[in-house]
Amino acid sequence: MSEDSAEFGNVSIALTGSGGAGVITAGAMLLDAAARAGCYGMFVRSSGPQIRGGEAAALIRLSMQPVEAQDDVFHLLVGLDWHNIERFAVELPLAANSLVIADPANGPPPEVIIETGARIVEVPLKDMAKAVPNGRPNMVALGLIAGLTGLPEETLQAALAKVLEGKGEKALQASLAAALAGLATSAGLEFDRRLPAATGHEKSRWQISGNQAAGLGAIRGGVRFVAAYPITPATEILEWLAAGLAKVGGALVQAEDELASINMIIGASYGGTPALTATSGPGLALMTESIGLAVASEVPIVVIDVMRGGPSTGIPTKSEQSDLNIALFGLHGDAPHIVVAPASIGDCVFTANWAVHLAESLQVPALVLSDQFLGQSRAIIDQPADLAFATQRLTVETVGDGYRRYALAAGGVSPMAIPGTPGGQYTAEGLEHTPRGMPSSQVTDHVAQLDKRRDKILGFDYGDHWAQITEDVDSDLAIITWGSTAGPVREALNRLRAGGRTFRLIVPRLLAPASPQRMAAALRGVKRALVIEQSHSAQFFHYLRGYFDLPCPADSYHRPGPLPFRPGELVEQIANWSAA
Amino acid sequence: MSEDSAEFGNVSIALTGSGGAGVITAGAMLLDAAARAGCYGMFVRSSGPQIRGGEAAALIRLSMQPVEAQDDVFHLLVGLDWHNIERFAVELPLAANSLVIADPANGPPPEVIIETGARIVEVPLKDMAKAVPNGRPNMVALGLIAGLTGLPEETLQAALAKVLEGKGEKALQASLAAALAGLATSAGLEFDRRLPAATGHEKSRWQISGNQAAGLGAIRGGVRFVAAYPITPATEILEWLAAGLAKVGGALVQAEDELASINMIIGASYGGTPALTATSGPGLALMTESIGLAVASEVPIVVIDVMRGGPSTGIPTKSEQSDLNIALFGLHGDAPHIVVAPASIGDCVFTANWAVHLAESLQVPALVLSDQFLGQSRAIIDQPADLAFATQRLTVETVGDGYRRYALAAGGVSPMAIPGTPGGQYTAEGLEHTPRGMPSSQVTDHVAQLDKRRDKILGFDYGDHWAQITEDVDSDLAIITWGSTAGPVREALNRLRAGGRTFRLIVPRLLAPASPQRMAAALRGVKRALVIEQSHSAQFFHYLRGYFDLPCPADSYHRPGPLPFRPGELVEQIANWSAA
Amino acid sequence: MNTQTVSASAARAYKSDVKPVWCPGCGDFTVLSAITKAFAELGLPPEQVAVVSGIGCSSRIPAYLNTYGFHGVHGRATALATGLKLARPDLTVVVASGDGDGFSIGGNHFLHACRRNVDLTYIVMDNRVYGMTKGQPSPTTEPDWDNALTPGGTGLRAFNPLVIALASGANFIARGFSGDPVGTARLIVEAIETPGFSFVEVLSPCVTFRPDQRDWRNAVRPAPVQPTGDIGAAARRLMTDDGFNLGVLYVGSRTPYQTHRTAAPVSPSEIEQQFAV
Amino acid sequence: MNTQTVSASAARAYKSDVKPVWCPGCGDFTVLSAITKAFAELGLPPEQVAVVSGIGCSSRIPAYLNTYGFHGVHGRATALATGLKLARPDLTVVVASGDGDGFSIGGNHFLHACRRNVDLTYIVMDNRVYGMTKGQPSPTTEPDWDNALTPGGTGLRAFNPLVIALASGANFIARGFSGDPVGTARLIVEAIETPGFSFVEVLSPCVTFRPDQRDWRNAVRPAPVQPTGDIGAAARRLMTDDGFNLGVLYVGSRTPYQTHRTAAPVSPSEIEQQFAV
Amino acid sequence: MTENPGIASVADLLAHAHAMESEAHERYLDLAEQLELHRNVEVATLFRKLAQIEQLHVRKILDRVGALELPHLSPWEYRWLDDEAPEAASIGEAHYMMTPHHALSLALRAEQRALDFYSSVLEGGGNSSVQELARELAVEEREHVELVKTWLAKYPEPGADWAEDPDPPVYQE
Ligand SMILES: Cc1ncc(C[n+]2csc(CCOP(=O)(O)OP(=O)(O)O)c2C)c(N)n1
Ligand SMILES: Cc1ncc(C[n+]2csc(CCOP(=O)(O)OP(=O)(O)O)c2C)c(N)n1
Ligand code: SF4
Ligand code: SF4
Ligand SMILES: [Mg+2]
Ligand SMILES: [Mg+2]
Repeated sequence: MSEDSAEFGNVSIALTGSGGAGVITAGAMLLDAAARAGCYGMFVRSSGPQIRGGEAAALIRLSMQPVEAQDDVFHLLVGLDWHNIERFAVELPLAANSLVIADPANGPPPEVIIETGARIVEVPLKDMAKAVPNGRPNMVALGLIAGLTGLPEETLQAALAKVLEGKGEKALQASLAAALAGLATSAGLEFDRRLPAATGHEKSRWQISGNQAAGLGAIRGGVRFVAAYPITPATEILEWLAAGLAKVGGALVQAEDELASINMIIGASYGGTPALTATSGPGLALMTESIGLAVASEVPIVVIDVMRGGPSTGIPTKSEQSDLNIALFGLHGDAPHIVVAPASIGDCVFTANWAVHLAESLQVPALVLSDQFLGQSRAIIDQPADLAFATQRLTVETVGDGYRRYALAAGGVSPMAIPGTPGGQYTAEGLEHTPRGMPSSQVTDHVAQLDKRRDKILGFDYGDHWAQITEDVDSDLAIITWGSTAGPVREALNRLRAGGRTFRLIVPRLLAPASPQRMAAALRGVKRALVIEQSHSAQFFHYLRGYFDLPCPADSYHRPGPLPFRPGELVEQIANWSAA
Repeated sequence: MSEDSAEFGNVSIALTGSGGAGVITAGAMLLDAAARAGCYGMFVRSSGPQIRGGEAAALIRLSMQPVEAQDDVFHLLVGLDWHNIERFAVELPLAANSLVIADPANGPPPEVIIETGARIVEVPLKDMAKAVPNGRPNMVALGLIAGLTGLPEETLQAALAKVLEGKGEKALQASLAAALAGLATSAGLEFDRRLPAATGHEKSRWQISGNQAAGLGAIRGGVRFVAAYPITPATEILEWLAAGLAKVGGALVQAEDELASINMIIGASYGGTPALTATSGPGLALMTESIGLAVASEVPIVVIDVMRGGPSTGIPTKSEQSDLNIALFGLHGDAPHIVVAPASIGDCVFTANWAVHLAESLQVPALVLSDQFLGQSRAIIDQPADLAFATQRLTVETVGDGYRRYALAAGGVSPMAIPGTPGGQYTAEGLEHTPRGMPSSQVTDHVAQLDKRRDKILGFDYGDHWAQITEDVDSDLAIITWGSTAGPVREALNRLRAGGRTFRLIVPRLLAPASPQRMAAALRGVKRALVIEQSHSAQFFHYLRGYFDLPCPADSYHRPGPLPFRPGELVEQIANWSAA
Repeated sequence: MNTQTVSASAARAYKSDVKPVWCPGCGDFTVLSAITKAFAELGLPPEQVAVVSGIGCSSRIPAYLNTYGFHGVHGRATALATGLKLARPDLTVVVASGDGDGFSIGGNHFLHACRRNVDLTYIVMDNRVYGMTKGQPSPTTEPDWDNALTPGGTGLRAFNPLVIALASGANFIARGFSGDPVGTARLIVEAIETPGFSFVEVLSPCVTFRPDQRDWRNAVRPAPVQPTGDIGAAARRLMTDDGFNLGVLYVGSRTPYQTHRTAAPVSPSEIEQQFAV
Repeated sequence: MNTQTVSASAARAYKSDVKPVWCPGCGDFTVLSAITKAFAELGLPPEQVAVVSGIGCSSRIPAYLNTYGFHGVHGRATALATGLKLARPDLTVVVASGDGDGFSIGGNHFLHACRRNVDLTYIVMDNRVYGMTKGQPSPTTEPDWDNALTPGGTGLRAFNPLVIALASGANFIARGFSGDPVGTARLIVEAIETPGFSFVEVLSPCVTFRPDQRDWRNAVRPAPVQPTGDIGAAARRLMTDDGFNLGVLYVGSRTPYQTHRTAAPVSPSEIEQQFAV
Repeated sequence: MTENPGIASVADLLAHAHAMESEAHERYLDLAEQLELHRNVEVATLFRKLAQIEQLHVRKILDRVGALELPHLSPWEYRWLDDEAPEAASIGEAHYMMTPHHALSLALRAEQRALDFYSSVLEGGGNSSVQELARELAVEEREHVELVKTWLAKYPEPGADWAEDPDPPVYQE
């Protein structure tokens, strides 16, 4: 049961092509034009295994409402060519009322397209491009899409001007001419998904990817040192931070491997500089020993894991929520730490910022679980508020004799002497230790320090940030989900509400420490709960069972990547579940 | 409430000293003599932080019954000196009826000893030793203890002869003379813990440490290649295997680090040789990325983690059960694998052997969770049976065209071509792959391979080996525990049974995959369960809650190391719990 | 059919039917064919050869060969191959890596593989960049190469893998160039034939992220002097080498490391006797 | 009070009140006092110094000093110190390790720390054994040293850390001996004073597991030639060095690596502008 | 990289010719496959065509070989003028966006090198039957050169921006 989403004023477009056809650039321009036109939107890229020139698809959804998921179907598919389209077929669901634009120069569309029953219309994109000096088919397609979806010509012009800035006036004119040719053609085509004209909006908007957003959140939080080793799909965080940090007076170092990067940031943070690294599953696995060092020595650090398909090298370019277990439980010994997860692209700003705040306040490693979908998708969002946490690492200014770095302070957070502080000299220690930091294997010291490290994170006031509790907060049916799955779930619930059914939605941002009381409160009055996640082994579901006192029976809907959740799939699952 | 265990015919002895006093050697001789005398026993060593010459304690328990735990109190404490005895005080519980032998040459015993109220008797150990040419106080003490505990003189002689073999006749005679002097003195001392004379026994007995036992189990299982990096408390497994493998035609390689050792064994096993590594928490943390590779590429390997106190470098010389989480959940992505745990020193032979069998049969990594207590304690046990598993890796002999290494075989285990097999050439792959092993990011391949890797380990018949279900199997109160905690729990239950209370005891050896059905069956009829473990955060308890359908309410008794569980502590906890 | 024809298609027989995902023009294509030529020349039965790699464009090579292969994790190929060769001395084991895989994350195993001197052939396709992850600098990258992760360049002196190989004990050290497929094939043949750990760096341009490397063609030259076995002389020479001298640069005579195997293994039950009371 | 006394107690002032757990006779005691002497000589305020280490007997040293310290995990000290120094260029950062910590598990960071040439001083107490874990061979152990883990010896050629340091770019390379505390103190002073990555190997006997090393006293000698700045000559010399030449063996003139810091940082809200629609 | 190929016998020359033509055939096939994978169908088709032509040459050479026993040569024992078999199109010059113009230029250079090789055998003098055969082969090769030239004429050089790919490369692994 996949309910249509036309009523929300939104349209999903796929543009496919290969070998330098330029679908990704055209997609970026389309998103930009839509932003200028006052729309919300999301842009997802998908490509084949080739580094360059392989087949690619630009998947764009535009809407008058904020967009956090891909839609059930694509309303419009424009094929610059059909090479290897089979690879994308499952990623490109089409309905009978979808419109497919095919270039007759490529011969008839492939069987996978035809069998969807979608309406196929031929437009000679290549020929039209040839008719324009230096014209390119992708620009013709862009104009055509803009026209069909109702984006004003001037927004298209502005988008082209921005992206082609620096390519020279000639290139811009050629592209523009091609796009206008496409736009003109669109007039003759029937398409019922035209977006309404925007009425203007109050909040200013941003166009941003989750990886950029996480980088920005880190900088807002005060991070000024980053060491990292490149890995897909986290590298863009690092590339963005390399430039961003340079501007705000920080620095990024490319390390020789993840073992080095995690230790470099521990060193920098020990020196008083808030520090971060970003990686993906394989890199996180290499870091866990030293994250444990940060736990034991109580050095604040932030580690962002942009999850990809696992296990092992897995599927580096696709999303999955399967690093939850390693993030929660991947450290040896009893090693309490923070795990948080952003619930949308925009929320990456907040969550990364908050993670820095928590790490610094609690002198503990904070792991941020983003994923490939959040990280590499680009969205038009309302400008995220800057919460300006009063991030303060508790430090000592002047120290008398006998400074005790690991003193058993109330609340567990003991003031930290930053090197340079006279009299504060101590040795940060990964062995179990006395309050002074001397190695100890005594039971009293072990228990005291274990308690200290646990209590400081259990006792902290995480406020309302611990979860987003939204939709129908009075419903006695609850959906619990996390991370990038929240987006499609939210949309599914909106549709169900339109059908008269209501659900309470709980999206914890704070995954560890487990907060069973907060969860119990959030579930008060709930009769049944459904846990939804993108993992083969239902990691989140089992975690909730193990560490939370769910006051109600809970069921699980989970499946692995690489396909994203679409609202229709979830509408069906949730409806079936609630009917059971 | 700590019930006395005198009725079991057993005695606990501590021998302390420092700076080369030789308490550890004397302890080893005592155990050996007791073994010859037909006793069971256990020998635990404890030392200060110095590498050599620091304070040390030999903790020995002898009994006419198999011994799996330290007793609640020491009945006999012999102090060669009292240096730094405070450090051991909590490890050396004494009761008012304990006997303390103090050498007046060391001055009065320290306050920590006196305040226990134990009976203190002065014996001039040093002077007695001086009276014997080349005599040493530790030998005098040994003779004294043998006498007090009732070990026949000839067993002492044999033990001395064995340990001092190669030191020359003169050294042996000197030691013997000193020991006999001690033995003679014992006659004049009152001590009510004399062991009864053994009546002879049918089963042959072994003297072995858990680390040796694990090494032997591995060799029995067919392991012929080991690569490892030294780490306490796993090093003795490796040192024993270095010599053992050489004899059975295998080899051990010392690697540059744990990243290398885990990959070396993956390489060796890919080549067809069953392979293993052993490490402790910090090393395991470094290995998780590559264990994930073994999961994805379906290469059987065995990894033994001899757990120590955590987090980080923690307490390397003390036991804790806090690596359960990382063993279960420390791999990124959804990476099903085997985790097993031996439930006693003797069971290390079986469990390591079984782990090899499971790894080889299922083409999967098998992790064995031993701990410092099991690993480094030495016990007298009944010779473990050799189960001679029909360990068979499913391989291909001849291959037609188009060999599919990761074929979706029924049951999930697909035959493996060992290099050298003509026509079987394939590439083992850590990326998600097709049945042929070609990289794939397609949803069908991902789901099929995730299912395959899960199903093969879920579908396997683990038989009764999955758990030891003992004691009062009809009781409606169950105790669930694992690993080295099983020993003290068993003894506690024996005492409680003597008091008329019965409990069902479930000690799973197979920790992963979770086997909720087997557990549910084992718990049939149980009204309440108590989960006991040595971890600060109750890892096992939460795991059971999360992954097992416990048909009854479960409570947790957990605490961290470094102190071992003693039966009395558990008797009290269990009695309180069952009364609640 | 005559010998000649056999030999030409013989090389091709070592290729699998999997199509490389590499960018057209990538140097790795030639390395692949040099490897197949070398195997053919040595007449190795494909099932007696295993090619082990890490992660990177270059590390994709095993799947393109018709031998046994292992596409492991990033940076650990030499360790995995060491285990394989020690357990299976009868196999010919070749390790293939990139400059990032081999010298950045894999640096420690490189050091110790050279030192351990197991009979392996280690081929590193050096393009002075991380191709697979889109163009970040590697240890061999020039200090001023501008890129997104280290804008303006790393500022770090490039790593000289041949010197490190020599210093840590490799027994055979050579440099090839993908533009010289025949020469490279020959180096690989010699590397495989030389007992112990043989290291072959192959300059292999990344046309996508380092299009400037198409000019390497003009920079390379055969090493002006003969291979040496004098370690001091080799050290001096390599330390001041500009990275473009091709050929065999050092051949030593260290005995390869092998684990000792007893001629008369006993059964496990025999060694258990030590525990009997 | 005369100057002499001042300086003696000045060195003592760098010691903490924690008593080392080392075995009496261990070379590390002397290294500890050489370090305090060097700090005193340089007049470094203790709070401006951080000593970072890994795991091992030698790595216990930070706690015995009255400076800031970090006792990290096994093998990662140079990486941790690199982050610290880059974030806090005002501090004097010294790294202390053993031969296992530094050259076995830490080998990759050693390579890359040399190459990165951050202004650190790296002191490795080399006893050719893993002391802390009870006597296993390290990379610098002689091939025939018998031990329980590799009975009969590893059979592997000993690793030459000085050559590796040179080959990978260290800017200052010296060897000291714990039996020569004054000479070692002097090397440490020079190492700290020389900008960039300075590597000081100190032969430091393990009296417990390598009692034979008490003989090192008779084996060491001052290096017969002056320190050189010629990398080719240094390579040749070090490659054939027997491991017992003491003194400064190489001093280069590479500029240390520092992360560039902009003179005029902007606020985060300014860089956010790039996202505005 | 010898100046003088020093081909001494017919068998020797045929061995070279055969190796050259088979390498050329395989190289064009490789290039065709690469460009297919990168969805450059036009150029891929062209390379396939060239491969077919070279395959015909291989057959022709084999016909000439007949029962003759050819010497076994290691790859580095061939006396090419350059790094590798002359007729094999340089694989390093391929580009995923290359146009037929580039492909044919590449082919032209390869064919020209083949022609140069035979010419150098001719110039190198020696055995008359070798000379005879070299002449024949050179004639054929010249035909190819001309053929490729006529094809090339149909594809003018594209603009300087032919390799411009508006899309960024893809992150992998
Ligand atoms: C543990 C880990 N860290 C990072 C990565 C990401 N990664 C994949 S390949 C690569 C670099 C490859 O560079 P190189 O070895 O030079 O190969 P090339 O692609 O240039 O041939 C990196 C950093 C990874 N797969 N695993
Ligand atoms: C990840 C990890 N692996 C192994 C160990 C065990 N370990 C501790 S110290 C050490 C070797 C120390 O040798 P070295 O650095 O030479 O120091 P020394 O004790 O000789 O001074 C080892 C292997 C560990 N602590 N962590
Ligand atoms: S990105 Fe570079 S290294 Fe990778 S395949 Fe393309 S050209 Fe080769
Ligand atoms: S074991 Fe060796 S290195 Fe460690 S403290 Fe003792 S003498 Fe020193
Ligand atoms: Mg590279
Ligand atoms: Mg050492």
